[in-house]
Amino acid sequence: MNDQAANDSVGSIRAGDLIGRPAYGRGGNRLGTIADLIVDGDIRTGLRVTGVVVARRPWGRLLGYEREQATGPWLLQALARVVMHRRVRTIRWDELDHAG
Amino acid sequence: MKRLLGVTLGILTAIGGFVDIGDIVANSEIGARFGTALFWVLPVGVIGICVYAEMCGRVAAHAGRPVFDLVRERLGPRVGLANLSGSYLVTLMTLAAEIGGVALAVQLLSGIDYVLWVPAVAVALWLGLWRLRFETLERLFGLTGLALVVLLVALIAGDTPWSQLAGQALDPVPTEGEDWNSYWYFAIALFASAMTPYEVFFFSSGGVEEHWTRKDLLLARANAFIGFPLGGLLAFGFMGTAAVFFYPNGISVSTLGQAVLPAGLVLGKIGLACAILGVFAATFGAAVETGLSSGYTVAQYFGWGWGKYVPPRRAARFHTVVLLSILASVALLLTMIDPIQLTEYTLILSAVVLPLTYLPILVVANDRDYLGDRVNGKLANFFGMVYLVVIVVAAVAAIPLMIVTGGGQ
Amino acid sequence: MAARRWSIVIVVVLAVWMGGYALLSRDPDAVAYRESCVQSAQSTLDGLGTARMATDDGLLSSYRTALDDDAQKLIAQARGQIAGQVPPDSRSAQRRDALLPLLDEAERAYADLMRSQADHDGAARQRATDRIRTLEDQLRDFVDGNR
Amino acid sequence: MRVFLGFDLLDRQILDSEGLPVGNVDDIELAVGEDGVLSVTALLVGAQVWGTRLGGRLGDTIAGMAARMQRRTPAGPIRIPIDQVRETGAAVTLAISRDLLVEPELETWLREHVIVRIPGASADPEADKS
Repeated sequence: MNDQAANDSVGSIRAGDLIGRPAYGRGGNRLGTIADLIVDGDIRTGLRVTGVVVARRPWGRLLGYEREQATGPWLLQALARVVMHRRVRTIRWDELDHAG
Repeated sequence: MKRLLGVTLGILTAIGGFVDIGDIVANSEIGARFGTALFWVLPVGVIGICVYAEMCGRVAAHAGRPVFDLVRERLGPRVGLANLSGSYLVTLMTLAAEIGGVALAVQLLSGIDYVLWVPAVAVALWLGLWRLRFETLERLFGLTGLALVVLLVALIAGDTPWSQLAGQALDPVPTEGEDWNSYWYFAIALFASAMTPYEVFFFSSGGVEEHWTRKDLLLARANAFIGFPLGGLLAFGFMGTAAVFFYPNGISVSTLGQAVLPAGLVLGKIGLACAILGVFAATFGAAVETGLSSGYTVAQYFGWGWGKYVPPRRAARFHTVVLLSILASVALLLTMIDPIQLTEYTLILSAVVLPLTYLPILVVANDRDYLGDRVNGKLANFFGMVYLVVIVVAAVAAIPLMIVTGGGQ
Repeated sequence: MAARRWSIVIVVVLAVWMGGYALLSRDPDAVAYRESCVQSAQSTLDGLGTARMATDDGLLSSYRTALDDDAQKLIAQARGQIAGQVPPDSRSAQRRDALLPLLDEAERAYADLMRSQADHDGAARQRATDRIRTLEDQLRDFVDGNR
Repeated sequence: MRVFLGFDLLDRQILDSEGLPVGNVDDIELAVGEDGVLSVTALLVGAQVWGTRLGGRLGDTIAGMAARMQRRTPAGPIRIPIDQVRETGAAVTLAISRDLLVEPELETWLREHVIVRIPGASADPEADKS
């Protein structure tokens, strides 16, 4: 796959690689697993990564409940919260240690 | 012209989709073994499919996304792939059972063994899907499938002990000689025959492909709320006649010939011919739907082009999947597995797959990003939740019951 | 963590349910033999009863041939199932001795019914159907008695 | 506008300017721009990308097969620069037609070797659609 890496712009990374990885705070403490990446701006001016959604466990995606907005019927919502333990937290991108 | 097509699509989806080999087998066998003690499952199943068809019709019309596209989106690639393999396997087995059902119906008309008809039916099905305009298939099988009403006529015309049937229906307990395990096994089979997943794939994909506007949605909703109960009534024809003719004699039904026999006994040759023709149309219509749905599930998961109106050249992968699914179904039938037995196992396996199909629909139907102000109201959510719990319980209990009852022996 | 705990609970419930069922049947061979006796009596009843119900001439001939093939297969299959198994204990032998004559009589009665229809002999058909009706009662009693 | 990459973009259906399906967002490419900020540069489509993201033995075998099937240059997945995207929503809609994009090998191979061989493949059954 090395030829494929050559024509990527320098330092490119895929969202699939980031999601599911453990997230560490500035102090090196483990915050949980990256469930999603938050992007701000718009297509013209560029979509900049401004934060991550951190879940307690590597739940990646759970029917969309990893987002803040209430979506499902209350029973599913409650079940999702139980399964995902406490609320999913949103952490700003610059608070993360990017060595990982 | 558009209105007639809309109504016809509704009728086909109801008759072709509702009454298929699964309903014919489940209703006949249950009528013979339990009389009408399991009648209550039919309205429960019909309401369930109406609730979820309405939801995914709304999602198709407002978000323009079909079921399997949502499944991958909401469950992620890995769980979505597991869901795809389960649903595709069940749809493939249903397709084989439908083709087997058509072959059995032709055997009753020709006297020649059904296995010889299987390849011929498969070729006819593939040609229909490949060359015929979808509306032509729709009208042909939707309206011919109405011939199944002859079983209800046989029930009404014959000297049917209605009070006895009603009494038993209101006393929903295992009949003499049956235990609770087999009672619930067949209840799940009947429930799964009413809520078969491919009906939802077909209904929602039709909505997306025809770009249902709000007006079309009203029409589709009316078709579902008229069409599915109509299909349920036709399916009851098999249960009622089996309860009158086979149950009192302690005879259990295991062949298609037995299922249509009452129509012949009450209405003679014409009644029998009508019933067989009706079975042929319902199973062929269902084979068209399951054939397309096998392509829909795979194509929508991977984001390929798909659709019954798209010429094969412009959706090569979709049409190849449909072709391979038909070939795989023929191969499965040529192993001489009895189509009726195959149908029973397919119903139980589809019960196991149901939660994976209906859960994403319920979630997306509540998401404002997709539907804006068209999200589920209190009523839709109440029924949606109640049925989801019922579906999960049925899914968990299906396989153990199948083992404990030895496949309902 | 919760999901793992839930799946353990479900597995335990299923194991108890299925395990309980297996423990109940004390002597598996005798139970299996009893079940196959009941099954063959039931399928003979199905084949014979359906053939008897379908005797009036108003039906399509092609339908009749298909129906007769099904009935023939059911009756022959049932007979073969019992003939092929050795009863594991005396109680099973009693069951077989009660069942075998019924199965033989069923094959004879079925053959007479088919012959009477081939010859369009109404009287012979009537005799055959009456014999079959009594046989159906006996088969039903056997099924109910040994279920 | 706030977008959740995983939820709002990943695995979403991509439609071209005429609403024809292009594929799914199998992955998203991010890069550190001159301003030193990580931002989205392109959507990636293809079985190879999907396989790697699926992970596990199955994912790797699919990615391997897709890589071997590829003959187009430059190798690698179909890359749709983010500025070709007109809007995101229930589906991701592009500003361009899919004819400008590279067609997945599987679609081309099957059309040429299987579908076209069968008569009636190009007949548009809906030609006289009422």
